Amino acid sequence: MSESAFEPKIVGFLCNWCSYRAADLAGTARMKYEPNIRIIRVMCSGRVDPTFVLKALSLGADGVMLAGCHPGECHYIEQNYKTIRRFKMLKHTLRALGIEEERVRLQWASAGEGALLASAINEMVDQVRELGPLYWPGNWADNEGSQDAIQALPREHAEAMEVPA
Amino acid sequence: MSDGGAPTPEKGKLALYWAASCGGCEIAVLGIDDKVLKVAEAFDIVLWPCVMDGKVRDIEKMPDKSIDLCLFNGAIRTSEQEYMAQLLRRKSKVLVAFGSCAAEGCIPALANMNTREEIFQTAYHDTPSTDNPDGVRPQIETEVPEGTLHLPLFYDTVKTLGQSVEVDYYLPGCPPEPDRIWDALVAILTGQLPAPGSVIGATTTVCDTCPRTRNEKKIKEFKRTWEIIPDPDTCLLEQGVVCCGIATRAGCGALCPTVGSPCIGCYGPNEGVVDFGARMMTALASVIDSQDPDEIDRIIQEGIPDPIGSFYRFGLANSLLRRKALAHNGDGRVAEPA
Amino acid sequence: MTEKVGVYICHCGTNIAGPVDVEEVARWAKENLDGVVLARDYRFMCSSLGQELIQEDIKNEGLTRVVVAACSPHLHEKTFRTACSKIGLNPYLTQMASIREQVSWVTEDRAAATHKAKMMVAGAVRRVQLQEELQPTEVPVNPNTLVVGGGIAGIQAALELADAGHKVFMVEREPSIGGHMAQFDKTFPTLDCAACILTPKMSDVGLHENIELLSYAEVDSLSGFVGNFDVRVRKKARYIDEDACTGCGICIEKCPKKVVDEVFEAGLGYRKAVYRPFPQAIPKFPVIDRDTCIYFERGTCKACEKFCPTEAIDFEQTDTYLDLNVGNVIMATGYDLFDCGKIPQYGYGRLANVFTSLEFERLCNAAGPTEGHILLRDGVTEPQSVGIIHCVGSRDKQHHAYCSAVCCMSALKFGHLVMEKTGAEVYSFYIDMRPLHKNYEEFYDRLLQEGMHFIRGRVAEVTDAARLPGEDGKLIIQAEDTLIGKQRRIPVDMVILLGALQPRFDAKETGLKFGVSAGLDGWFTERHPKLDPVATMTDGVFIAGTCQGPKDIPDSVAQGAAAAARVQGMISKGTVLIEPIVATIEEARCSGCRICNTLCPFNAIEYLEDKAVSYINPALCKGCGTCVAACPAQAISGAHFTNDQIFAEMEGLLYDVIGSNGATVKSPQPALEPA
Amino acid sequence: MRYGYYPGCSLTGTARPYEVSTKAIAGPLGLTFEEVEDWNCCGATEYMSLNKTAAYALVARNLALAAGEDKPKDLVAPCSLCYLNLRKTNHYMAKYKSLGKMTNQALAAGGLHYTPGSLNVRHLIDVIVNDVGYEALGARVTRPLTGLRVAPYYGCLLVRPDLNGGSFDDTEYPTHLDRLMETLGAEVVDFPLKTHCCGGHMTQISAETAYELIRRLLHNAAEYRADLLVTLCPMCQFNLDAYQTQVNRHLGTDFHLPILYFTQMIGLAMGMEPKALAIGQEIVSAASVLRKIGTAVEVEEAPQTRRKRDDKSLPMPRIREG
Repeated sequence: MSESAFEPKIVGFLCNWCSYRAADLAGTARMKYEPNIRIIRVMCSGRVDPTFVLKALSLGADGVMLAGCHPGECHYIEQNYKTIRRFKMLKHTLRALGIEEERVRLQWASAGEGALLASAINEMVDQVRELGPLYWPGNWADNEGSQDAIQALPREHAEAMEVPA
Repeated sequence: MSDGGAPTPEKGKLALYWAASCGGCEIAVLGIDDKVLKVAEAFDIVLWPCVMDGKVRDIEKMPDKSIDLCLFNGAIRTSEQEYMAQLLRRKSKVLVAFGSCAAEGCIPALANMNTREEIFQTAYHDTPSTDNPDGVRPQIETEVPEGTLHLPLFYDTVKTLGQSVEVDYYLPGCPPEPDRIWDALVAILTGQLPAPGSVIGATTTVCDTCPRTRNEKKIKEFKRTWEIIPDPDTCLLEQGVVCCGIATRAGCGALCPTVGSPCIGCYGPNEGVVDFGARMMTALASVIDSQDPDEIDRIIQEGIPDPIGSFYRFGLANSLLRRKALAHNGDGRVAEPA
Repeated sequence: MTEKVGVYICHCGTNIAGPVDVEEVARWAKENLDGVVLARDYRFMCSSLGQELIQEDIKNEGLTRVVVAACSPHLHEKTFRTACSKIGLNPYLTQMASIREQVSWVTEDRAAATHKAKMMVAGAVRRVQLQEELQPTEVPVNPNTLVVGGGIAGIQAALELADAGHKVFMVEREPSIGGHMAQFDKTFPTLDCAACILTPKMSDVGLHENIELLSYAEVDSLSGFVGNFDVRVRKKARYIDEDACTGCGICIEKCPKKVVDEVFEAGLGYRKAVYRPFPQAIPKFPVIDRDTCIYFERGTCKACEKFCPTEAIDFEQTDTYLDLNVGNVIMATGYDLFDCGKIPQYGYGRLANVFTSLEFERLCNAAGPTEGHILLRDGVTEPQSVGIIHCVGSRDKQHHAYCSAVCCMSALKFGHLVMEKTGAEVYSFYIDMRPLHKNYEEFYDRLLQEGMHFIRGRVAEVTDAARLPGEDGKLIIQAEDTLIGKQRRIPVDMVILLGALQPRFDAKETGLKFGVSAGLDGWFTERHPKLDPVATMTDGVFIAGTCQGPKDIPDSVAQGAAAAARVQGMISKGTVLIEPIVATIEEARCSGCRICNTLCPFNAIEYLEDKAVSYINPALCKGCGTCVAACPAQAISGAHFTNDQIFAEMEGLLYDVIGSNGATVKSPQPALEPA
Repeated sequence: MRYGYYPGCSLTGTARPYEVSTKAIAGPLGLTFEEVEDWNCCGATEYMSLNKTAAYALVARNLALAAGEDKPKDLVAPCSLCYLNLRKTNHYMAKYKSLGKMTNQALAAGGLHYTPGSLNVRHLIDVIVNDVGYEALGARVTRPLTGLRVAPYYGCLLVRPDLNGGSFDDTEYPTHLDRLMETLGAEVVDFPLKTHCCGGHMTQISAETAYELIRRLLHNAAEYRADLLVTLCPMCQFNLDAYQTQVNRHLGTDFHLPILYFTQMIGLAMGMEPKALAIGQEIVSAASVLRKIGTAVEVEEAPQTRRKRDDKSLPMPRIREG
């Protein structure tokens, strides 16, 4: 794929109360932003299981954005603090797996911050575009030459059988 | 079979195979003690390389689905292992991923944190005990006067059995506990089996069988095992020790936590879980007792220096991401989207 | 998949159909997405014709799932759910794709917009097939109500409910109800005497047969859920037997200990160690202040006990606890005044004649420390000039960014009172004048006529450092007059700081106790800023008055009444439906590890010792899903937001990456060559 | 405690007493200052407004020289101007990436590089009140400044601008110097003009303006019956001290207010000899007021603030701590 043609696919998990409403507001205000993000609504950023992020990456997403209410502003009082903790833990692991910082992002956006959310999306899309595709499944799909080697075995066994004991 | 006489028609055929694993699973089979005789009553053993001589070509010649049960332990590290997995899959009615390596990759799969090149570099060049002045490395094909010799291809990424072929049942554990093995054999023999593709085991986690007292959890600091002499009666995790019992499928009887050693997760994830490490990460992070991002960072960085070793010791190959990023995956996509 | 999915793509006039090729999206969905039996595009899906279209298809085509790609679900999810349920399809079997807010309005390129819309439809289609029927549960509502806080908002709410025949428990922290309003002298813009309009309401509360007044008390804990709350109230020891006390006040008269009254008199006056905040206090019983009472300090005195004619003094009294059952809670916990000492350049606490607005209210009040005479701190001199500084701590990023809403009108009121009582010159230093309610602008106009001076500019400092003639012995207010573009120094005798209204010092703690969230600035958050201003995220807990944000008396009263109306609605209905989007723990999978136990701020998760598993009370659960995400055994599932549903949505959204089968790319499996 | 030390031009010139007294008290207080090698001018107040790029590069050179793995992370500047310039450059280079980049390009010409944020720029008084601490300082007081009425004068640059909460005290009404002087035993005047302008370089541009600004400060301090003003900025000290005679002559006043550095006051309280602290080099001599300390000056007992029966006055507000 030529570099100019690469358009990152980013999965966004937005909390129902702040960030999804920020996305609504960005829409109502006709703020244009990059079409690369595809948003999944969750009730709270606290619902975002690290599994979701891993799943998105394993499916081939180039980045994942988590967005929620600002700390101290959660509609469920304090659940987004748990989001911070899990995010930090997850990033710690992703770092060990060699995934670049910019690919997984935690963004606070209150219901009034449509512009902030839009610019954060743009920034992230730019960053990930610069990093290039992640396409994670490619990491394990390339035990190169394995089919040849596997298919050589029965042939060899058949040949070996010809040899007198 | 050379030593068992002609198989009686009603006796089933049993194969046991050993791919990338330590051999512990083989010993675990013997752990069922005299019940092994009952196994012998029920089955003719057609393949068990660890215990008896046998030829792959004999298996190749057997009709498809002529082996009633195959217990396959070990992960898939080489092309030969993958071939055997495919062969035994074809020949067996029931294929069981036996033990952690076959089920989820286990210790061999921690090699997925490195590339084949790095592993070879270490194994054939860098280790102090290596004496290899000519820099010889194993080759897939070697020409000798007598012809061409073949070695299996060493894969970049260790796979689980399930990632290579379709598996009927999984029996987790490193190794599986003898009692659980017997339970599984009984289930298979009596036909009381869960849906194909499922794990034969409990649906709850180690805590369920752990004798320690559990309370509400708030963790200010994670501790490595040598940093603490744990209180004998309280949940280890509450004392800051990273114990994987919360996320690990029950089946062992909480052997490790009972004696003061944290669970390291050998029985794999609970029923329905797609990523063991994610469960550990989220559970531990949720109970960190801080709201200050910097402090949270510190608690994590200092307390869990090796997240892969802590969360994916047994399940890296079976995890959603399976391995560390390969440097060459960055630009070229392997598969173009439709 | 055996589900029959109908997909509806809304044009929304040209809102969607302009930037998105809706016909193409519908065609594509029908051709490419498993489970889709029909896909239509229509001008306005939310119109009754649009809704009928869906209903017809459910009836005639046997649709079992519905996807509407239109605006944000926040706008019309309810519309489509209702339309489906009317024809017998469970409302939770519908799903929306927000292709207006998230696609057509925000994407410039038509091809990109169309592509993104397809992916979002794919996500919704895959998700909806895994959605499950959900039913809300119905629980009865206890008709009793708890009102927390006895200021004007709480008083209004309590009286509305009590007058309608419902039992109300009112809990007030101070010895008397009345709140801040009781401290005020006059009210703007009508200049009614605050006491004259408040005290009748206070005594109504005190005498009402349906109101049980628990003053000098605080809510200790709240548990349960909408319709069925258990409340524990701590009644602080008064050291006065309320049954015996007649409220004659002899104890107060005889008490030898005089202390500064930091609460009611705002630190400007004195009270005794046994006291009633003000003469018209409700209830009439005094309180012995343990911290300052000589008996509690040294073990002697007991003057009050000696003189009490009814032997009502009881030094042995201890705090008592009361357990109540209520169906709803109205929180009217009020505000604190900004600590003006935090802006040291305004001199509060350093310069004697700098006062806060609350202090000035007491100065002006006929029942206050100066009997209503506006005097300097020496208690003798009348000021000849007074400066009023607006926005002290408000509209200030260092302190509170918000506008405190009442200060402009207070300034006008103060200006009027000062001029009326002393004839002094009054200077108001404002940023913007905001007299924005009925008759407020007129009041501003009146003060302009009366000769109050208005200087538009943020005050730099208040100083006693004289520089120019006429400044000696004065307080000099230095400000830039932005209307004339000049620095001005106005020497005055007295400065009044209009401190910001800020959340109660313990608002955060209180919010946690009641399951009410607060914004960054600390005010309690309403369920919806426009359409649901007195409800909170916790069903059955309502907020009224300044605990929700700065507001004046009319607004507080309106909110008190509004909250009461909401509660009455609940009581008359008799039952409530509990939202089925909740988390549940599968007992067989739970190992009782207790990771989840501390995670729920609504205390919905309890640990069942006998079964050694955790349990989620569906009535308390708000469905945030935090515990679902945390469970290491994956024993918790969140209805309508299950892992599988979210994975399916993700696979749909990444349709262009992973193809139609939805499976992660695997290394190909070639057929084995037979040996 | 090790610190990088940036003296700045003033301390090597007009503000010698500041440097002498700083060095005199550093040892006993356990502070080690390592002077930045080959440091250059900070650009003072003017350069920033003439050529921003060059000015930032000029300051950043000092930061680059001061930073390094083996060097202390805290860089101390006793002069408020230097402090502000260093602090501002450190902050803005990080905040505005393009500025950081441009400045580093300029530094690269000299083979230098500075990563913004790698140093903490601190004022000397911040180090003394926060690192040494009031308590430790109080413990070293052997000659309390009892009886001296001191007006603490902070000047305008020490705590302003805030730079995103980077100030170590209130930006409008700082109090640490007040508390420091109290610790030394002095009687502290609540000096309302504590952060007002000393005239800065107006003495060179428009003397009239400067004289008026200086007069206000002196007048107010005199009103409050201060014996002397204590400063922490060479510019403030210089203006108030060196121009006092001119102000008197010009405006017909008769001020005689010595202006000393807080470091000199600390030294005095620690029992050091005035000469060792370069006291005596000031233009308005402090000799007479300093006679107050150490000699048996009667301290007036403050009248008890007991409330009289006929006293109608209202209580003053309680000032909450913190």
